[in-house]
Amino acid sequence: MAVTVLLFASWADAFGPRVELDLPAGSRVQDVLDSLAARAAGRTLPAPMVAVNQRYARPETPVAASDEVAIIPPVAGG
Amino acid sequence: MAVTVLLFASWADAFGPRVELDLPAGSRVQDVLDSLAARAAGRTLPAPMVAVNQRYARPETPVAASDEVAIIPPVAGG
Amino acid sequence: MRSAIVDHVLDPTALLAEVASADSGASTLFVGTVRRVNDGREVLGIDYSAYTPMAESELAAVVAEAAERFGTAHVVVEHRLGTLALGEASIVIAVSHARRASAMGAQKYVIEQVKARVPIWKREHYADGTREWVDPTRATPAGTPVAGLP
Amino acid sequence: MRSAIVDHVLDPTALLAEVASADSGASTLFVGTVRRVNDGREVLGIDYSAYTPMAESELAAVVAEAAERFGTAHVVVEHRLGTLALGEASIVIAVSHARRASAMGAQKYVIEQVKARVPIWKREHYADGTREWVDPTRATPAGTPVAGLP
Repeated sequence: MAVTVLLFASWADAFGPRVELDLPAGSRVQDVLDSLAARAAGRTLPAPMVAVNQRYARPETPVAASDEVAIIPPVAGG
Repeated sequence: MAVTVLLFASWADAFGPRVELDLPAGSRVQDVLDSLAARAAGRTLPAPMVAVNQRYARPETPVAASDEVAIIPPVAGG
Repeated sequence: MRSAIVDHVLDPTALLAEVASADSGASTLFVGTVRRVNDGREVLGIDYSAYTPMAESELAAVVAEAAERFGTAHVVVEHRLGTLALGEASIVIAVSHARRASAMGAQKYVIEQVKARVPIWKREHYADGTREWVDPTRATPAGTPVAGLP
Repeated sequence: MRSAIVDHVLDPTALLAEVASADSGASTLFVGTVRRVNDGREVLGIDYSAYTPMAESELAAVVAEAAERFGTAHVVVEHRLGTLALGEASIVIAVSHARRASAMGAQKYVIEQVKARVPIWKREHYADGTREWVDPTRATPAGTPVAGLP
């Protein structure tokens, strides 16, 4: 399935603000991270959180093609 | 010696804003309080702090005729 | 740093501007106001009075202590005296600091110390027509004096 | 209560007025500003960006939690995005409450939660011409990435 991933801050600098990943059905948040790591080619980036449909998700949270998945690098608001 | 005592809030309502006390030489803050208590005639007033020359003083602090003595009822600023 | 006992309407915005600094990452403002209900009684207004010269020196000491303890010169406090209506400000505390925790700590230090030791008193006017000096040391309901003369 | 992610200059005075209430005895304002030095480097300005729809919902959740935990509806927060100059405000938090401890507690809760979970990022511009995303989880000096991909 095609999953659209939004990226921000240092992760957007590295991958662009939006990436389409081709993942097997039944994939989880951890699979999204692993897939991006495979593309990272030695770059060091801060460990992110992941949001699914604008809520923080856990590594084992399932991901569907219709979900809005976002990579959330360490936040620095305020 | 004559000692001038300034009073505030509930104590000023009871005694007026200023009282002259006639105290023996060598008197202390506690003697000022005892002298006022003797005039209180059964009134109930909140226990005060005492300032001598605009600084908080203890019961054993000596009082001189030239001192500015003040009765400080419980403060409620802010 | 600066502190003052004043008899005019307070201007929180001016105090916030007074502590502004490009070296500060956080500014805080505390505004104490006359509130409608105290100890279950309806309040119409408050008279604030002070032992003014000592209140000025104690307030200055509190500000200097806060500046020293929390490491910032940007501490400004004004306390108003006189008759205040509902919602009017009696005290404004402005602090700025490089770090937010210190700004908030200094603010808390100032208000707690003011309430503990600066010789200012307030007499509340109640909707039932009575007036009473507020005694924060008294745990019992207003109107029941419990402390006798020493 | 109210929260917003905005792209215009913040107005602390307006937010303070927004939380004013005759039932409140204390109002607090927290203003986060761009400061000159961070981690020993001279800062000229900061770009703030966000995952805006999620930042809006997280900020609204933080405000609702603060209102619930501290018992006041008078909580208003605005966070600004875009390029901010030295001294400009990035966030304003206004709270009022009957009691000062709760007003200060709600203020602290909001800023801590914003910094922990609202998806907003800042990129600092330094006097040496470089720009860098700020990573509060990184304990080492800026410029030394330590966390690899998962």
